[in-house]
Amino acid sequence: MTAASRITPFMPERAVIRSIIPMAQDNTLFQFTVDSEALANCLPGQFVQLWVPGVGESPISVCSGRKGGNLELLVRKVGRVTSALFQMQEGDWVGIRGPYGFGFPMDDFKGKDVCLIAGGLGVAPIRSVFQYILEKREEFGRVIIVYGMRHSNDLLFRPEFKLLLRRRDLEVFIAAEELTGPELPPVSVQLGRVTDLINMSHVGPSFETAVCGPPVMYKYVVDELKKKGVPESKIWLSLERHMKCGIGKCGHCFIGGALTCKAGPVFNLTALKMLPEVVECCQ
Amino acid sequence: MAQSFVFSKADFDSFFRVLQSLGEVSAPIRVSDQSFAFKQINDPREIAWDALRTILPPKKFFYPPKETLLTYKDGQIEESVSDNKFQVIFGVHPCDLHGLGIMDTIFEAGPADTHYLQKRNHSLIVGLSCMPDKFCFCQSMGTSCATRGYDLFLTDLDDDFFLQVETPAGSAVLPQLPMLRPAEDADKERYKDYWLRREKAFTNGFAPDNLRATMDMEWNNSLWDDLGKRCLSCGNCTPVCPTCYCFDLVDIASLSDDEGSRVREWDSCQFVGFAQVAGDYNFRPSPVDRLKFWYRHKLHGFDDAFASRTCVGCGRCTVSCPAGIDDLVQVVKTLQGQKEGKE
Amino acid sequence: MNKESTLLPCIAVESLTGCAGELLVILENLDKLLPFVRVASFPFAQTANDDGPVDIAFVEGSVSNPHDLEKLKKIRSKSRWLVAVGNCAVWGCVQGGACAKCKVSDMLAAVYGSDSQIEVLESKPLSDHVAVDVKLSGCPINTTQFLSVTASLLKDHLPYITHKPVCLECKLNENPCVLIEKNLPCLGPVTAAGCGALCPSMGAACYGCWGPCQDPQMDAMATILHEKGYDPIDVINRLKSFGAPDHLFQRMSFQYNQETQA
Amino acid sequence: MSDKEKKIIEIPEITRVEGHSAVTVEIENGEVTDVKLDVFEGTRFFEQIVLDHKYDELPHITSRVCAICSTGHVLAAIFAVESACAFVPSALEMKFRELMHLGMIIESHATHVCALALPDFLKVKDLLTFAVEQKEAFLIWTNLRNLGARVQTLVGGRPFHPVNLHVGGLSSIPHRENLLSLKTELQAMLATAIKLADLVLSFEPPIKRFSQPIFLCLKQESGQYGYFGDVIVSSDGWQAPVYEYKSYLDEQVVSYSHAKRSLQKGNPIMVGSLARLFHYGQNLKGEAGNIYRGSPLADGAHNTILNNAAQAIEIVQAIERATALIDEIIEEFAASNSQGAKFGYQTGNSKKGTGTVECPRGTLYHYYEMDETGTITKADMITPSAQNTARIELDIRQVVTGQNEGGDISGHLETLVRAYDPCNTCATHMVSINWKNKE
Ligand SMILES: Cc1cc2nc3c(=O)[nH]c(=O)nc-3n(C[C@H](O)[C@H](O)[C@H](O)COP(=O)(O)OP(=O)(O)OC[C@H]3O[C@@H](n4cnc5c(N)ncnc54)[C@H](O)[C@@H]3O)c2cc1C
Ligand code: SF4
Ligand code: SF4
Ligand code: SF4
Repeated sequence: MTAASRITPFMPERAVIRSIIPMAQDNTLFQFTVDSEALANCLPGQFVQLWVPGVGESPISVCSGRKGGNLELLVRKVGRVTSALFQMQEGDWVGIRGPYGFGFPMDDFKGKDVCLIAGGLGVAPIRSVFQYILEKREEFGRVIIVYGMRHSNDLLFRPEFKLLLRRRDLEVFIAAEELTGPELPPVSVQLGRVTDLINMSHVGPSFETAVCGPPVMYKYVVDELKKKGVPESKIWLSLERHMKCGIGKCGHCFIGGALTCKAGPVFNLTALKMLPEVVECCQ
Repeated sequence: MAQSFVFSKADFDSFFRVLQSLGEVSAPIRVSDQSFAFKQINDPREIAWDALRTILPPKKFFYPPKETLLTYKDGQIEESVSDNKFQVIFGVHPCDLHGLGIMDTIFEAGPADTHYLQKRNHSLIVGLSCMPDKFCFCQSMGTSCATRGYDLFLTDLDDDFFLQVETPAGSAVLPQLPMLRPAEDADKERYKDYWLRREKAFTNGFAPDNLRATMDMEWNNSLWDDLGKRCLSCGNCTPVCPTCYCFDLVDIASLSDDEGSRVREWDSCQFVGFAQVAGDYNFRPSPVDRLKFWYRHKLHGFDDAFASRTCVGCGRCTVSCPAGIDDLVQVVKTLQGQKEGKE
Repeated sequence: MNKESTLLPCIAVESLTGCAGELLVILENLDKLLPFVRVASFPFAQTANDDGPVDIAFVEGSVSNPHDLEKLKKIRSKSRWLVAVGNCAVWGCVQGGACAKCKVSDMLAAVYGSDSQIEVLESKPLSDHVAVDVKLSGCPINTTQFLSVTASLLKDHLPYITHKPVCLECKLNENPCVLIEKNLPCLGPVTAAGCGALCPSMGAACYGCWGPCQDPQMDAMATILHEKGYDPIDVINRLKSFGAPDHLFQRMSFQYNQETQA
Repeated sequence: MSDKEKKIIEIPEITRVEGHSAVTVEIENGEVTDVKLDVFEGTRFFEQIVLDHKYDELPHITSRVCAICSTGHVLAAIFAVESACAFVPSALEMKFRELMHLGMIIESHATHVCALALPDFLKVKDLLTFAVEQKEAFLIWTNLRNLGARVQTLVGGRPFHPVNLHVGGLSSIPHRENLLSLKTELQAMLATAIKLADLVLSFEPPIKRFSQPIFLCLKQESGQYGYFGDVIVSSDGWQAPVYEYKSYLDEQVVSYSHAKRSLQKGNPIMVGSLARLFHYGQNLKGEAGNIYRGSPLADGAHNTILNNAAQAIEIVQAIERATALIDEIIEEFAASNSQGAKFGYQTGNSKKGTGTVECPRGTLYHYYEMDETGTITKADMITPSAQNTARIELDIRQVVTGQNEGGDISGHLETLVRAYDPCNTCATHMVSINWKNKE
């Protein structure tokens, strides 16, 4: 079937699994070969609907930020669809549709200082942001990356972060709440919470900040950023909600008054505060 | 400008046959002592003229409770296309016409939902006037007069029907309707008289002006907790609502190796898993959270592209709630601080 | 049936204490399964049964005596996927419901005499004793659900099983609500869907044979039935009859709860 | 084989029967010293389960005794409650109940004859061989049980554990068109049923049994063959109303099994197809009558193994009767006097009632006592399998004694037990006797 005759917005594109790279614990990076321009050029912070035939679809954040490169998705095994994906092999096909949603406002970030804050699996979309930035490093000001996790063996993209930690044009802060298994790479902070890292960093009023992590993290991060003088209008949060369609029809991702899939998943804090039901930063 | 005609009820049979020549005709029929449902009919005598609200609203014709969207076999994905049979939906009242209009907006918004639109575009909607009962409150929601969503509209003038034609699809049927005569001034008087009488016939409702503000202000009213305690989370309020559109997508695997389908099925925001995400984090864990959310969608409206409130005042949820907590009118009045009913 | 039957995935269909309903459903659908599986063991239906490891074991019935338990443990140890089929295996069904209100030793004495040698256990669902991979309720299980669960498991995928209430299916069928219109004690709001809302579609009250839905609002259900004129003890008995576990009732504020427990 | 040897034949689990049972036979010096049919199906205590529930819940709960004869349990419970309340259902209602019951007879018999018993005659070991190598027999079974399932689904809502049958009447009346299409299906399947009966009758019984049991079944009106009634008749010449069942059925608990067994004045009895044909075979009409008259059963043969043949004949009868019944129902529709009396529970005093039906395996008794609000205070159920158990043991004893010449006869014993179609799920814990009175 040619692309032109596709009329249903639910039609996925066939994507072949190019490589499977186990990361830490139940997290694995999947690289896909995709045909369409749209999927090859996803923007940081957008997401796709990943379909395992016979099982179901899951919304997954785009994890790769290099233009025209492979589509990469970092997936945590939590349930039916993700477990089925973990059983697949290189060369198998899945369905992908998207990309959906508004990602981080990269155009607004240009020329400014940027602070990226990730908690746990939240590093997946954040990675797409720093990859994007590093492609055109010169277009951005100071760049801080903050990455916190529960246990030290949860560290994702270990080799990549080892390299980042050595770069002079980035300030990278990594810490775990508990030491389990191997230590974090050298020069990391080792023990601590995301908020401690933010506090340590030189983030300030000039910074645009991008945040992604578990729901419980947001309130503390927002408080900490405000303490550092970051205005609300410069705080961008990527939210997770239950999603079925990704195109603003199924209703699952309604958050107060907006559809996370269409109005988000990245929201500016000023807008979020107007919505009831946003438990992450307003409770 | 809409054209208007009149025909005698004695000619309704032939009018019906013309509709039938266009495609399958569905109309409200009686299914129990208290309930009606839109069903396909072959005989105009089956029509329940006294039906005000059917169990399910006419959205079911374009957005079926269960619908296959895709099938796949041996690596080939195929979209399911509707069979494009033409449907005539007869006897849709103003509230439901508004409901269809809202559904149209939602499914037309990009990317358009072709599954809905294909069926919608292969249909003719014939509206019908009605006299409100004690549950109707479309007047308060501003949906008591049909303004869109229909091709033809019939107003009951005792011995005659007053026929309004709204769309090109409606006009296209006209040549086949020899029983029509253009509406004369006297007919128009009778028509206006009918609708005036109807305006006065409402016994249920509230002052709508401050509704949005009230819903915002009363977000933490203790009334919600009282209602939440009684809520069964059975979800009956959502399938029956003309404007509820939430769905689930599920894969149906087949026993043979590489074959299956993707099906969408109506879902309800009242079910506990609706807003649950991985890690067992639930954004609306208790019945009261979910009930409040639904009330907000209906009476306040979301702040998204379809920013209007979505209740059309049909009263279906009120009559379909086994716990009796979906009495929207009563709830609004309580929130507004009104003590007395509208008398 | 062109594949060598020895290469096919193996299934076992075993039963503990129950009404054999699931065995019957599976037996009746065997013609659909046989091209895809080898039936290693199915004592209800064939003489030659082997004890070897299987890919999927479907187990019907509740654990009601030491023999059941021993058998269940054996099945668990030889199967990759253990599927509890039917209300008995998932919730404990009517015998589980009865154990919730009356001690099993008293029942034994009442039926077989106080000196009975029969060994009994309190009837319990499988997951009270062993790890269960998939729970497919129903009384009896729904054929379509059974086939789709099997299809998923044959591909080593976790199956999708809905836990939404019967009311959803009831409304999708566009039934008049019997709880509202006829004041029948319909348990649809707290019962898991899967049957297609059979009872209300035939104008009768759902009596809960699928077991509870996800997060059932027992308190609200009891209150509403009571308001409709049902005796509080009757209400609780109905809610518990098809194996709804005790913990769903523990925090109930339904005013007569104390009285009925006593 | 040495004469002075103790030999034990053990069949640890009989396959292809419903529920779980084992047979142990002890032979000492060539003499059978002990026969035990051990039903080790788990106990469920139905007489206790139903206590404190309301009368309208009885059909749903007792249905779960056994899937195969769930319709029988549902009807027995309904009959017991209606009889306690002196309620007389309309003629139309009774016709639907009979149709439903015939559906169960077709489905249960087809499954038993084809899937459980036939493999012995056809010598197939597993299902795959059965499906592939005995395709014809396999298809007969599939078609017939589908037919039985369809009848029960149309009237009862699903193939078993019906949801449409209630005390007082059906909750929804099947549509005329659906009944008519069912009739067509029934007619189309008659030939298949006849083929099955011919097939079963063509087998030489592997075991010979000659002592005539005491046959009990429900009394039928003259010239009728049916499954409902409230008087029991016995082949040794007496009859009694079923509510006196305690006076003629004698229940015992045995230490080695979960199933109770019933005797009649100390003698084993037999119920089921064979018993029904013994009493009323001569009333059979149509094709069923023809087959019956051409079979050894008409000459008084009562070898237990012939129970399967009797079941096959009953399938033919059931299909013919169901076909006629649909016509009667449709006539009844046309007469539009379908509005029967409305059931209402008369509160005020306590009630008790007995309900019986001829299930596929024989007479089923339900007995209930209810208080003034309709709550069950006492319950008793006696299943056919419980009534047959003592007879099965006697049969085993006689077969073993008769064939003591060595060789493995456990296969034969299994065949024999299976011929009774014992439904162990029912057999267990169903009989509630008053212990105190027995001492
Ligand atoms: C915008 C967005 C981006 C995401 N990005 C990633 C990512 O990059 N990597 C990653 O591993 N995960 C990501 N997730 C989460 C991921 O979608 C869920 O973990 C996944 O859908 C679970 O599917 P499952 O079938 O394996 O689990 P299930 O078996 O369906 O359920 C397991 C749990 O997940 C919840 N769940 C089910 N469906 C969804 C859903 N659609 N959305 C959220 N929770 C759900 C269930 O309520 C349940 O609690 C993202 C979610 C969103 C909304
Ligand atoms: S909210 Fe209730 S009254 Fe309003 S449109 Fe929906 S069903 Fe009708
Ligand atoms: S009849 Fe029962 S299942 Fe159906 S909507 Fe009413 S309460 Fe729910
Ligand atoms: S409606 Fe309820 S009782 Fe009836 S079959 Fe379904 S789950 Fe069982």
